Amino acid sequence: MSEARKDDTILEVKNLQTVFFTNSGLFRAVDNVSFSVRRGETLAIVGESGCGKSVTALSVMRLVPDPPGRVVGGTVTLEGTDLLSLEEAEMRQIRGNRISMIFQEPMTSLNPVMRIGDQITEVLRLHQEMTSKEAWTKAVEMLRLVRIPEPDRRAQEYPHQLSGGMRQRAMIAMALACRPALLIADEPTTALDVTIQAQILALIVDLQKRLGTGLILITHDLGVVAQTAQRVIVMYAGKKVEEATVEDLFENPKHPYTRGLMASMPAVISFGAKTDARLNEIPGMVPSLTNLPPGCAFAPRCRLAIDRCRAEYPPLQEVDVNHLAACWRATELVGAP
Amino acid sequence: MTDQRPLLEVTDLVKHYAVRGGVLRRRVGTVHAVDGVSFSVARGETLGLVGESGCGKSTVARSVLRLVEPSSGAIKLNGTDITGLSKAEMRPHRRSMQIVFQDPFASLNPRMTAGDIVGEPLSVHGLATGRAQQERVAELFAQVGLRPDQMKNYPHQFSGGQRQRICIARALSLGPSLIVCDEPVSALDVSIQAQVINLLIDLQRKNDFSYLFIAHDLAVVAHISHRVAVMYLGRIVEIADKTELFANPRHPYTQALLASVPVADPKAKRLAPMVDGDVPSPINPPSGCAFHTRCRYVMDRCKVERPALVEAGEGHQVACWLNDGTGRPE
Amino acid sequence: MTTINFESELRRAGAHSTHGWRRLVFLAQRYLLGTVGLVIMVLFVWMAISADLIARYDPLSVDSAQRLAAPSAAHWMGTDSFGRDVWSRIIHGARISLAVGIGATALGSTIGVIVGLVSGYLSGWVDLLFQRITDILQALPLLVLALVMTAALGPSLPNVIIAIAIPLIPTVARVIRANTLALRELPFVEAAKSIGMSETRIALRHVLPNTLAPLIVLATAQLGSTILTEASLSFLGLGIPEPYPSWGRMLSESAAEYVRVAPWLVIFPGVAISLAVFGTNLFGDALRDILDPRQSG
Amino acid sequence: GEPKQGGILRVYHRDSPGSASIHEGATYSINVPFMPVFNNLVMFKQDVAQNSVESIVPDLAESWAWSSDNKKLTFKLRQGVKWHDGKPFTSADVKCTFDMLMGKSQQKFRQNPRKSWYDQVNEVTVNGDFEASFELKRPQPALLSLLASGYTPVYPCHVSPAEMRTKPVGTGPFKFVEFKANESIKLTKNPDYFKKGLPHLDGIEFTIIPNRSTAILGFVSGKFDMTFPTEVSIPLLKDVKAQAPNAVCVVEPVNVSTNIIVNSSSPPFDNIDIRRALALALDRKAFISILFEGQADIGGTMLPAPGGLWAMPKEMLESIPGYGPDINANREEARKLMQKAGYGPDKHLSVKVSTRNIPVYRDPAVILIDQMKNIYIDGELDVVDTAQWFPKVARKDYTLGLNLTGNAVDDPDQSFYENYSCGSERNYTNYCNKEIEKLFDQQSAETDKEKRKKLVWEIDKKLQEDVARPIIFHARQGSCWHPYVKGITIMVNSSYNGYRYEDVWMDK
Amino acid sequence: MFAYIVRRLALMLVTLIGISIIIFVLLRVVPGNIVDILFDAAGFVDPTDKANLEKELGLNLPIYQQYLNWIGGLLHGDLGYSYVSEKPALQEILPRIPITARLAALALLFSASIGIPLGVLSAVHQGSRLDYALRVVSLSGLSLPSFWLGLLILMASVSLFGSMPIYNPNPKTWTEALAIYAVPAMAVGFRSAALTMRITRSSMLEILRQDYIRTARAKGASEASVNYRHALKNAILPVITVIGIEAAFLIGGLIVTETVFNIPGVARFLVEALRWRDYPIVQNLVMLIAVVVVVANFTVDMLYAAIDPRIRYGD
Ligand SMILES: Nc1ncnc2c1ncn2[C@@H]1O[C@H](COP(=O)(O)OP(=O)(O)OP(=O)(O)O)[C@@H](O)[C@H]1O
Ligand SMILES: Nc1ncnc2c1ncn2[C@@H]1O[C@H](COP(=O)(O)OP(=O)(O)OP(=O)(O)O)[C@@H](O)[C@H]1O
Ligand SMILES: [Mg+2]
Ligand SMILES: [Mg+2]
Repeated sequence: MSEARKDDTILEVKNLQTVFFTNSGLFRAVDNVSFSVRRGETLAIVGESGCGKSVTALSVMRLVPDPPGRVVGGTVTLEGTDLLSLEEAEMRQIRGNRISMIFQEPMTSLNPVMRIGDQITEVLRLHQEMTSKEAWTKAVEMLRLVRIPEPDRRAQEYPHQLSGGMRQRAMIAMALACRPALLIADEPTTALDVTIQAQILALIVDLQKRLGTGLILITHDLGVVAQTAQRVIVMYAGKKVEEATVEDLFENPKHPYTRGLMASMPAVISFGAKTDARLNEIPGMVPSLTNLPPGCAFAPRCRLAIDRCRAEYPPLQEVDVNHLAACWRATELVGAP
Repeated sequence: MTDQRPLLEVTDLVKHYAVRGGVLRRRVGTVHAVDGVSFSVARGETLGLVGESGCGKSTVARSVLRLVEPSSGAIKLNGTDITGLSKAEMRPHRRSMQIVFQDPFASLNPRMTAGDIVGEPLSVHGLATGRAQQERVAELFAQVGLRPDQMKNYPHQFSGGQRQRICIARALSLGPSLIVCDEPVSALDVSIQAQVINLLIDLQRKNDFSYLFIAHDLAVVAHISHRVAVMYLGRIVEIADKTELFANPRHPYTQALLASVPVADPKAKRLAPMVDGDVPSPINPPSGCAFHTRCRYVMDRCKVERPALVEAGEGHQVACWLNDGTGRPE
Repeated sequence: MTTINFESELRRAGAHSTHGWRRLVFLAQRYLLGTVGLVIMVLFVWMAISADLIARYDPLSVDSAQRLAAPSAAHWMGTDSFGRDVWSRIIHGARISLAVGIGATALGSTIGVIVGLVSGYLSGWVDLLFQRITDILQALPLLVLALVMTAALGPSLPNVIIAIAIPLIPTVARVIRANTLALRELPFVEAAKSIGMSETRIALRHVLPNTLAPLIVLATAQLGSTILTEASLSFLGLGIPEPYPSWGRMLSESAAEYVRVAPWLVIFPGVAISLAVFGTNLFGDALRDILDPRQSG
Repeated sequence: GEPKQGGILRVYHRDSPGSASIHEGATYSINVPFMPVFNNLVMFKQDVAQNSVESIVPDLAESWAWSSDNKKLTFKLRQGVKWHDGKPFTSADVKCTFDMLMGKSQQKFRQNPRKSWYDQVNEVTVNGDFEASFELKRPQPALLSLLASGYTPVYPCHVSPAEMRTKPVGTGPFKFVEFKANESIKLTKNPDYFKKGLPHLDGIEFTIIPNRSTAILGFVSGKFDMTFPTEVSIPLLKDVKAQAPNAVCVVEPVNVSTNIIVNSSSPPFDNIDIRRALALALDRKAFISILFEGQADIGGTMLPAPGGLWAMPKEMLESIPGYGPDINANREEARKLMQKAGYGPDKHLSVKVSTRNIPVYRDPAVILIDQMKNIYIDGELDVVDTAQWFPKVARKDYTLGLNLTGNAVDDPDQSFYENYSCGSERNYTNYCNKEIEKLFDQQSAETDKEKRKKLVWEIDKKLQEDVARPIIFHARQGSCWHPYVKGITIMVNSSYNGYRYEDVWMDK
Repeated sequence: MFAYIVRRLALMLVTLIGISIIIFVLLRVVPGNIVDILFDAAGFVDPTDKANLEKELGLNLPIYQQYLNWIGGLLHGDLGYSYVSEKPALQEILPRIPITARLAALALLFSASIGIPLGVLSAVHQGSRLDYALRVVSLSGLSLPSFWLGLLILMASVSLFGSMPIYNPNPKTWTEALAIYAVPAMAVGFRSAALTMRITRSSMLEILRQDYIRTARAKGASEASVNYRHALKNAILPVITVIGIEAAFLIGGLIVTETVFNIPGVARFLVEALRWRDYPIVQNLVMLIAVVVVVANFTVDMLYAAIDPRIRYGD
């Protein structure tokens, strides 16, 4: 990474390793993952369910449930501070203040017995010197900012009185209340309808621009990635398998998994496609994180796999300008799938 | 296709759920879950049904199978009206239609082996028992791409995609002519989704049965369906041949829906929400056209008069007042 | 960052023992208290079953020469005021107390399950009626009901079991009903319906087996409380009558007169009751944790 | 020293008596708290432990006299006595009381358990306000003893039986204050008591504590001055002495016999051999050592000496089958009898032993069952709820029953007629022997005490030999009080007669 | 909400009527009545006297007539007369209510104030030694027969202090007054405290796994705030339910405790009345208890609604 970039890097994650000790064995949920986020930038993390996206985010927040989880290696540097070496009390000063997180399930992520306003007020009062009155005013203002109609009334209401979309807006309001340097949005729209999803994504991107916040957007929807992110990392079985700018990734995916994903997604407007046309499928199933094969985790499902793939894990290498991929045969793969 | 007698014909299907309250648990309100839906599915055809959460898709599916009793309307299967049939009279018809649910895990009894699950319909209908049943189940397993030795495993020992295959095998066991798929791939991993869709397509090709395919993912629906119906708040607002619908969406809601789908192409235009606000409650659906609260082309008439689903050319039906009741061509 | 011993962490999480015997050993270590509870329960059940073999004397045999003998080699737990061997009585008492505990729990649970299943499955007026019945049973306090029942039926072993079982019904019925209601909505039940399965068969084959886990947990907890209820009934003079040596009666009768003169008459039955209840509860706790899927990890 | 005045005597009560009416009750749970409210015509002298004709002293009657034919007993009544409500006491009250007991008056008791005491009384007559006479069908010297019992208070004419059950009015040393069921009974000093200077106490307070352990702890910790009389079991007595070493405790017979009622009207106990075998199988010493640590007495129907006045001499007693000291020999004989009746080691006789579900009944039954094993009888305990016991016994719905018989007065008339005469309601076994019946009357009319005694012994022996109602033992019970309580005498041959408490005082 | 309350009240009424019928029939099915018992005390039965007495007490009427008489009386506030004491049943029952009420309230207070904090502590430190210790203690609370616990307390206090806290209608000092209620209340409350603790613990563990707890942590809230401000308020809901159900069980515990500590409350009176087959007392007491239990359940539901904004009954 060049010097110029380093200045506005907010988050730098290096060789992050998070494991779960479970009765079915050791889950290397996050294995040697590195990435960084710059001010105002959107980094998307994609991958299938269980590949470690959420755990990566939780590791950054230091919210991995322990037991059974533990961050066992790597560094997480936020604005120059190594988060992993902080005292818990110091870390609390950072959470909700410098980094915020929006979770997957807007239905369950709000405390059902607290008023919306109180939940936003809480984060303000935790991190900023404010009277409760000021905080409440600020909270209402935040609700207005996320375009909740009648914010005064809504602030007085409880989560169950809000629709899913409004709850997710409230979550966003809460996350951005202290103007954090970094916002992590973990599949913020998966539980929502398409039309609402479009509203929420547009809102997040808009606010991020206005506040200059760095954004990590976790999703499994390549469409969402294409529409929102600047840079993308692709994860498979706990490892980062590819990283590129969004344009580069879509034009020239270098990892067979990424290519497979893109090919297996039905295009929305399949005007010409014959209705009974089969999709390109990735054969096999997502591997369990316990008994990973010695070589590339994707090898068993990969059409291009060679013996080497099965024997040796391919290191992440720069296969193109600012384009990293972990595949022995990355260079052979050119162009859109 | 069109000249064929439809396999399934649904006319004016209405399902209201009572919202009870008050001292005597009297009905104090009504959820208009499905409010006058008509469509038909031809033999070998896939009808896609899309719409936002809570618009009544599952209710339609359940009503078709008589898992819930429709409030009114007629459901004809192979020309027989099954709405009024008793449980016993219904049983033979059950063999002609089956359902696959969204959540493959919850659809499988955790305390039964996969083999028993798939074999159960056979014993219920007395089609095969003992060895014969075993063999038939093994065949079904092979058809959906599972190994017969997995028959003695329990659901939790399968991956999501495999579980959905078990569900499909169970649905196939009775040799149905119609399979209702209620969001069969929504709970699956992206890379598995394609496998299941391919399986469904393959099976249809082989057995020539019809699907009523429900999903909220337009891309999936677009891929698998021949025709697509778009639902909004208990009603079908547009129904057309797939190609026609996506090329020529006429209802503003269909247009908004299409516009909201993120395109997997960074160069395509950025997301711009076409509609504001939330889906209204089906307990108190808005007057007139239910979409008028969110429609950017709303007219006075929309607020008072409900547009009927009318022919707008070439099997393309739409319920919108715009352009003399033909919707707004893009 | 402190170094982490992966091996020991994994062992603690039970990673090496996922199946069969090793899993059992792991669970036994992981839920040590539960294992202790299970051991206690097994021990008592074994005592009850083989009472005739391990009892060293006839529990009813009176011996005026051996009155109130302190614990000794001949009488491990001493003798009571009738000269009866306390150890033998405790062992035979296990039969009675377990008969009451298991009998009442089984009876109450069975009826409760039927009521709950029917009520949850056949909503409508049946449900309404059954719910009112459970309401009524619930509003009649357990001991009061047991008191009236034993007064009505006479204090014999089966009657005490019935009297203690009846108040258990509403709790079980409620749990089963709630579960049934939840299960009824699950797709696999709908799937069974869609293949044309009869309602009864669905209830028995799909719904009932899936209510077993909460039922077992509930039943172990109730097992303990029934033993205590019997003891309380004994204290109020309405428990299992002589000559059966129920722990409750042994304790409550000796407590009055012999606590100082012959403390062993009070200590041993007291310990037996508490241990049995303690054991079932410990085991029930562990069972709940094991059977609760969310507790894994 | 001189009695001190004042103070409230605090006693715990063993249970909540059903009513306050002594005449309607048959348990000393009523006598103890309510005897202080009343007076009798005559009473057993309260500080003489052994009740006898000699210890009878005037109470409401100043004097009494038998007519020459011994068929009329006349009482001169005390004048100027007032009921607690202020009304004067007269001979009318005496007549009312006994008419009611004989079932002759309009007013009726709910139940009248001692009606049979007055079977020989023809009529009670009055002569003026202060003389009353009992006219008898035949001489019955024991009548005077019956009148002296705590069970025979004089009730006021002007108070209905119903009121007497809830708010008793008497002439006695203490006035009734309140009776809260399950809680307490309170009495206060009657300042107008006709015996001058009495009572010494300001009042008596009974706290009802059915739970024995709690009650004893209460006494030990000083919450009570005295235990409920004769309610402390022998094992508990040790406990009390250990915790309150200064407490005064006595153990006395209570004149309650524990016996077996045998249903001789149906098989198998219609067979006299089996009845005999049962009698021979009893090891009375074992009962006594287990239940009383040796502190109880063996005897026949009448209370054994030294407490009892009518007890058979030892030699005579031991000549009765089953009373002999060689238990093994007795049982050998019993087994022979059983074999004769067709039972043996291979063919046991199964019987139910019915009894109440109360320890004093149940415990001896347990021992009885154990002892019967020796003679090929397998007993099974059948405990019966109190409410069902009498209906069951009355229906003859039992084979063997374990029963307690309390004798209010240590006099053969009371126990023989009540329990053994043909047709008596309390003769549960329906034992009926016309010859013995004659002997009953003979002893009853006998005025010579020594002659009467001989007759009584003979009857008693005969009753035991017939195995009418085998007597197992006569219980003794303990009573304790703190040393500062003075003037308590526990009677040695009755547990119903000694609770007037007028001369009890506290040295505090 | 109003409609809901009306509906609940109607259901409560149905329940109470059901109970009244059950207890009424049950009592009359029990063999033996007051008359038998009175004659039992006398030692023999005179059939005419018995018939007279049964007539006097109205026991000879057909059972439905007796029932209607009772209910009719109840509606006019006339509970009938006690067979034993022959006083109005109301007069017998009324003075005992405050005694038991005080005891029950103290026991509940004890159980909540000990059980809830310890339950939270145990859940927050799940798996620690403290957790184990608390769990074992709470289990022992559930394993001890309550009469035995009561007797132990009494014996200990006599040995240690030479005096004991049994009931006294006119306590002399303030401390004595407290002791005579607080000690027995503790004896009863120990069991429910143990139960409350366990429920609190498992409920807390459940809640601590919820997403919104993670949200609270992500906001930077302190552990204390997470546990008490966010978790406890949610976790308390099932605890309230259990405390409500405990109200019914408490009566059972009170019967035993009132016996051991010789407290002349409602519970012991009930047992005593049952022994005497004193129908008017038993029936009315059972109804009283039923009303308390039903009202307790109702209160719990209302409390639930007050705490949990998601529950708005009836709309
Ligand atoms: N609390 C936990 N206990 C044990 N394993 C866990 C836990 N949380 C996560 N894991 C494991 O870590 C792996 C990564 O999980 P993670 O939640 O990060 O996946 P994800 O990529 O966010 O998936 P999704 O798209 O479903 O949210 C999973 O395989 C999961 O099994
Ligand atoms: N049993 C029921 N009782 C009352 N209302 C119901 C019931 N089932 C469904 N509804 C309501 O009917 C409406 C339609 O529900 P339905 O499940 O058919 O929607 P859907 O389109 O399948 O939604 P989703 O995409 O979330 O599955 C919803 O508002 C729902 O709340
Ligand atoms: Mg995730
Ligand atoms: Mg649905």
